[in-house]
Amino acid sequence: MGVNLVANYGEAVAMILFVIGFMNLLLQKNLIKKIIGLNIMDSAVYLFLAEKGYISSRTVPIVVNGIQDVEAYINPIPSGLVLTGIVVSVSVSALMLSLTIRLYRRYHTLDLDEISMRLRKEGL
Amino acid sequence: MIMIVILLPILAGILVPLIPFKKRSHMEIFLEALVVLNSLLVWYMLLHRAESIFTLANFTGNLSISFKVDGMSMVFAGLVSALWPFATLYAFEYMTKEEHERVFFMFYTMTYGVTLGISLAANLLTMYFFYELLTLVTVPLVMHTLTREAILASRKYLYYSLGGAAFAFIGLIFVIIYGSTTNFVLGGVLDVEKIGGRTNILLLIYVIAFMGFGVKAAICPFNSWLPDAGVAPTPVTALLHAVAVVKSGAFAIIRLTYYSFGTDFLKGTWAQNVVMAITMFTIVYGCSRAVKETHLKRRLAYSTISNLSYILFGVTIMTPLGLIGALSHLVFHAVMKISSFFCAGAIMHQTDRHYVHELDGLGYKMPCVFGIFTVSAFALMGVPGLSGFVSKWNLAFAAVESGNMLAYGGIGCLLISALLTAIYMLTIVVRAFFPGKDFDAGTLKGITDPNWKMLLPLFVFTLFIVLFGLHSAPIIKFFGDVAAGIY
Amino acid sequence: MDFIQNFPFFSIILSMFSGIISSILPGKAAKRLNTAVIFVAGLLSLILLIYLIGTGSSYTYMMGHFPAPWGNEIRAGILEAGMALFFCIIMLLSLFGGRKKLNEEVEEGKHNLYYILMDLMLSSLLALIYTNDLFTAYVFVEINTIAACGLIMIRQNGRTIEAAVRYMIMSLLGSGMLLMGICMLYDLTGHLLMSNISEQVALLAASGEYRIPLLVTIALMSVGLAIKSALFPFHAWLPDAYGYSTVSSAAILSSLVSKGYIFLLIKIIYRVIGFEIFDNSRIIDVLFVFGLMGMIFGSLSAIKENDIRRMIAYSSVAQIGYIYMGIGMGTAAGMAASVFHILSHAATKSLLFIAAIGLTDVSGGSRKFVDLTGAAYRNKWAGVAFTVGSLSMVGVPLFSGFISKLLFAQAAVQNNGKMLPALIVLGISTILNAIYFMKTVIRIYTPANGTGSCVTFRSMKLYAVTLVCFIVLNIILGVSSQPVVDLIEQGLAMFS
Amino acid sequence: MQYIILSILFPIVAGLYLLIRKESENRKTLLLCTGTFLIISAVLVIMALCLAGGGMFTLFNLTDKLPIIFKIDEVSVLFSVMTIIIFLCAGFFSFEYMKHEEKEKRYYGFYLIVLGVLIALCFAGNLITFYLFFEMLTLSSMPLVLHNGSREAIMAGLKYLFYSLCGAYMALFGLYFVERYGNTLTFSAGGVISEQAASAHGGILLLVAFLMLLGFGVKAGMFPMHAWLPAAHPVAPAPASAVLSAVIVKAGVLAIIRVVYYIFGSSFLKGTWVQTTWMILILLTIFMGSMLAYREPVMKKRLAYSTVSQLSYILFGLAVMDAGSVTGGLLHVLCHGFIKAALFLCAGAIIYMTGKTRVEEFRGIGKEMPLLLWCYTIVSLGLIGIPPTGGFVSKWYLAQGALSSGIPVFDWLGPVILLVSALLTAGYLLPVTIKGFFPGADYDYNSLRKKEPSALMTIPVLILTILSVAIGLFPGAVVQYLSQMIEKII
Repeated sequence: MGVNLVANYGEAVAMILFVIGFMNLLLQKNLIKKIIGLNIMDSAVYLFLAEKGYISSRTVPIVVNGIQDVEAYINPIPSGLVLTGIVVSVSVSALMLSLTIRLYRRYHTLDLDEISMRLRKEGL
Repeated sequence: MIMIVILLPILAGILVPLIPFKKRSHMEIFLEALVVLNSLLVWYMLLHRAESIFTLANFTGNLSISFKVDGMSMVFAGLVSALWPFATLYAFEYMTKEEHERVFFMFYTMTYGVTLGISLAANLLTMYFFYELLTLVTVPLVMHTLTREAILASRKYLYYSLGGAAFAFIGLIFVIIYGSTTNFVLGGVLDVEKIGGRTNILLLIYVIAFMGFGVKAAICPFNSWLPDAGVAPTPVTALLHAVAVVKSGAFAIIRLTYYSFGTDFLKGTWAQNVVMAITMFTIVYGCSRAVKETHLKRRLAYSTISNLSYILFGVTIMTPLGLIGALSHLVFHAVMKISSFFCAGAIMHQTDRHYVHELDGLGYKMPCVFGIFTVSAFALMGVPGLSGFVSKWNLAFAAVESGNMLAYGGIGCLLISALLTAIYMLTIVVRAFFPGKDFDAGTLKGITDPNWKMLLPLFVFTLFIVLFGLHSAPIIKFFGDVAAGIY
Repeated sequence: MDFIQNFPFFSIILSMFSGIISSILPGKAAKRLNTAVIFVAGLLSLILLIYLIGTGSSYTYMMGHFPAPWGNEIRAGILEAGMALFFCIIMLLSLFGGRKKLNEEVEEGKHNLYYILMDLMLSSLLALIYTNDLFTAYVFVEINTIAACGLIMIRQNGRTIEAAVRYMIMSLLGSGMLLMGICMLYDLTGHLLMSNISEQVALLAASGEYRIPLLVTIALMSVGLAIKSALFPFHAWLPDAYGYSTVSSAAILSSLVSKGYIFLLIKIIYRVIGFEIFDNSRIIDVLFVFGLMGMIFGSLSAIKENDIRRMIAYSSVAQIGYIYMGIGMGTAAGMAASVFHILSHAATKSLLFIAAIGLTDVSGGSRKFVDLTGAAYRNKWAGVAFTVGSLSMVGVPLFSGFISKLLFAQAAVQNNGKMLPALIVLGISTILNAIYFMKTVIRIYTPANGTGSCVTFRSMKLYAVTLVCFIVLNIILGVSSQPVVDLIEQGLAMFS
Repeated sequence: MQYIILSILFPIVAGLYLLIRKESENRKTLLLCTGTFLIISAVLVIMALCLAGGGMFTLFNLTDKLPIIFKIDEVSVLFSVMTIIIFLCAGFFSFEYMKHEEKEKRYYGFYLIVLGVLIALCFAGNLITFYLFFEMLTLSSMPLVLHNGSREAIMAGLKYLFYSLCGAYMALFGLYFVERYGNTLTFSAGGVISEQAASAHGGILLLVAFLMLLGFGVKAGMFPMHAWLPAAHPVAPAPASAVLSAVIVKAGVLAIIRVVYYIFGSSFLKGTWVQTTWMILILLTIFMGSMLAYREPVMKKRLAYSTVSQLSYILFGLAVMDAGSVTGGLLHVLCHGFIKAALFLCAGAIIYMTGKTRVEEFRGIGKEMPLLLWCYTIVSLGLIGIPPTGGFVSKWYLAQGALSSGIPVFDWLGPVILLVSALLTAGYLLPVTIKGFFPGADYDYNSLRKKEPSALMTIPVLILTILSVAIGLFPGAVVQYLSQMIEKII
């Protein structure tokens, strides 16, 4: 077990990061911190993917000087996935941030629970 | 044919608010004619009944909406269709004092069709379907007065009935899954090898389903909706909450016990004892509450509760004799209770008195009504020579015959409740006829018997009561054939 | 290969592009475009459905002619086509029903945005239905989330934004877990196409290695999707989101969005992990239990609720509980029941939302029960519609709700272990449904001495027609459910 | 057999006619019809007894298993004769007495109905018929009890009603089982319980028998459920209470005779726990009844208590199930009937003339109405059991039967208790005589006026007195007649 952990330290770290991000996103009161958590989570996933995708002593699958045989390159798909993921997460974070700004404009706080409290008071 | 008799009243009911009647009397004629016609059709159909099953529509898989006329349906449909025209006649007179009667008559007539649907259903699913429908069409009748307590009562009624149906539904499912066929067959349809080792689960399910249907039959502890529903206009309380609705609960239980699960499967099991104990308790409970109750209609409602459990007690004996007893009480109690309710209704209509202690001395002002009330009271007590005695006799006979100790106890309960019945009915009679020395008749100026529309049904019912009481052999024989599965 | 096989791809791409185009169109045009697109998509899926029933087998469709395992694929079977068709219908009807309200609630400038989001929503839903590639599924899940978020907050007020944020957070958690699951699965199998993955997974399971990672993956994916579809413990965001957004959004969210995720989950269960493996994992029991709890607690909070929209919202928590219970039974029958309930609930719930809005409008815009007294007399159509919806929810025969109840119960009986709890809870939750829905029905049919404007048919043609369509849909599902159920079973058979 | 029907239906129909006919002003006509009705029904009964013969006769069937049967046997004769005599006397007495009561019409109506029902009870040929008329008796005699409509009267009436119904239902419980395990419901001397039934279901049958005894015992004022009797009898008008406590309670006795000797059969019950418990209850009742009567100041209440204890004499005779005792019991039925009727009528007359109800007010009453008080004295002696009155004979047979029965303990305990209660009887009846005839020194004779009641009142009392004495003087015929029947049943 321990051996595996040491061997695949990348994945282990990714997992730990993922959990950290997840917990932040779940438990933080402050919206900004939530978003940070979100980003940590996503990056953890990308780290995981990248770690998986990388095979030591191989190069990126970009043709420079003539095509060598397949053994020379790493699998490009994980990297592709990472890119897609990043795009998604960027858009999502952007949306979150815009929402946060709206809320802040209205209620001058970033604490979600407090906002809900106010809303109940408004009885809206 | 079956569809006609079911749909005709429903359509008629829907038409009532749409047709612009010139006068009220037109509507009366229209409705009465329709109801009578329908009843005639029903009787014709029962007498020339077709053996075949008529399937209307298919639900999923082997489940279908289908109808058939067998012995049980003959009993129930016959009963309902015999009572309805009179009740309608009575309703015309009674409703003169109430508002927006169009709506009332609409649902009132629709209920007729739905009740027939229950009685003619050929399988559990169809019955369940009409059973739910019955709840829905009767709710508006309960909340008719739209007073606060009417609303509350109807809510309660709705919750109880739908809830009960929900549990009955479970039983339905099991019958569908474990039954060899979904249609009703006397003696049960359960498929033994399908059941395998699951006997206890099925028994449990039976008890649950019994309770579920029992809600409409107002078994304890699910009975509190019935007295509350008494806020409805009296024709409703009389016909629906003494006959159609509650009896369909009992009817459903008979179907469940004799035609779906089968007595061979249930007899002698713990399930039988449980349900029998429940009915026995309810018998006594209902009566004692009735004794405590001072509101006339509520008192009668409680008495209904206990009498319904007479029927169920007969059912839970789970022998053909028990079924005979149950059927006879199902029919006879219907007549007795509807006539006593109509008396109560007549009293309210004529005098606006609702409590027992207000009835002093009325017996001399409304001799017909109270005479009839007295007769029905005696009948409910089970005085020999009146119909009540016969049905009780059959029930007790079945109980003795079954040789089940618990059933012996049941006889005891029957008699205790008979005594209590005497108490709560005769106190009314005595008050009405012997108001006591210090009573001045001046307070009753101008109170008279109601007109023929109200009296005719009453007299007819009384006639039935005495007739069945004195010469019940043929009808009992018929029940016997039904219980023996001849029809 | 037949030309018809392109239809799924067409419908997805069509809706997506129409979204893009709409961004430069004015509101009216966007509206028309959107309607047209939904209509066309529906038409296409209908044709596809007929075609598939004809061929009687599903097919996979390579995007850009890259063969597996590299290319991205679409797969269409009867179930997919049927779902797509149904979603289109519901979406169209919900939009019609809520259009009037939308014009009041959303300022003119934002209309085209709304329809853009709608287009995106449609495309993402279709993609979720059709795609054969897990990662594509993930991407569209996110798009779906974003679109839904937009739909919630298109109507600007504090509640909606807050609801949007909560929704966002929850679904981000969900999608995060989903993504993680997908990645691990990819790690284990080296594939992203469902069909290939399932082969590998079957091998793994057979060889018995990587048992725990596989379990974790299953857990991550199913829990993630459960969160996104507001299964009981994760439903905090739902009442606000459904209760305060504009009505068509609410209808679409409750009846389509969450259902899309559930459909994806079912797809993953069948086509990725494989039914047996999933059945053997503990996860299924977890889903089952959460489903049961959802059925109870959803209804309970609905009873406590004093606001009709929120009440309906809570009731959908309960209904989703039903669906998960069916999935959790781990039998084909249970799964079929769940799929059927997806349909019937979609039909009923959007009906309820739209009817409710009609009722609240004639009650001075208030959603408190007190003010709703007698609303059914002021707006007859809405009253009838609401009654029908409620009856269907309570499970009265003739309406779709009864059939799904029936199917659930039958499925339950076939599973010894889970039979009694399922049945009992089914019974109880029926009672609870009866309590809160019937309470409302009685309330709206209790004549109010107060005033309140009566609306005429003329003033709301579209609305009334929509309601009628919904009712008809409901009754069709309720009365002649057999063909539908058969289709569902065929479709599920095609899955594996 | 048409006579039987007539003799039953005629009084009932006549009564109903009286009930529904217009409230007529002049009493004469009312009394006239009533009187004629009474006489006619008496005649009919006599004809029925003479002409109908012993044949059984089915009226019709309630259900296929439950026929309504009538048949005349010795017991019927005994009871019906007594009934008709007492009803005649009390009826004519009430013509005078009812002057100061209202609603006479109703009174006479129910009076006749009760008569008819009682006759029917006497002629009933099977248990179901009996039960039918037993219930009717309760329902139709209740109005007599609550006639004067005062609060307590109504309460007493209801009490009477519910006690009797309760008893009736206990009996009904048994009825079901008898119907199941017996060969038939028809009364047949020696019982209808077949051997194997008795052996197979002995336990339940005994229980049932006990319940039936208890149930019918209610009407006969037996111990656990006697409370209605002292409440109901006094509040009724005097003639009504005479009828009640002389005849109607006898219906209970009749019922018990039927149950014990014609349904279960003495052989089945003899020596069982049922007999023992039953006897204990009876003896308790006897003692308690006389004790309470002794301590009771109000005259009619006192008589009511005495009824309680006297009835149990009869029951004791039946319970011993020995030829002698049964003879005694049946004799006592007659004696007690006449005597108690006479006593109540006397009390009624006194109340009617003087309005005095409590015993201590009766001082010097003998001076005012000597004839009446003489009758009173004679019948009281009869009740106490001093020869040569009827009471002596019956008690003699009772005691002798008990002694010869050979039941452990009871064979001596019974007679002892009989003696004790006889003493008590003397104790509660004779003071009236003494006070009445010997008011004492301080009684002023100046204010004395003769208040002898009118012939309508005195003659019935006289007749009853003479009858009670006659039985005492010439018991032979009756005993002869009874013995041949007792042959059959024991």
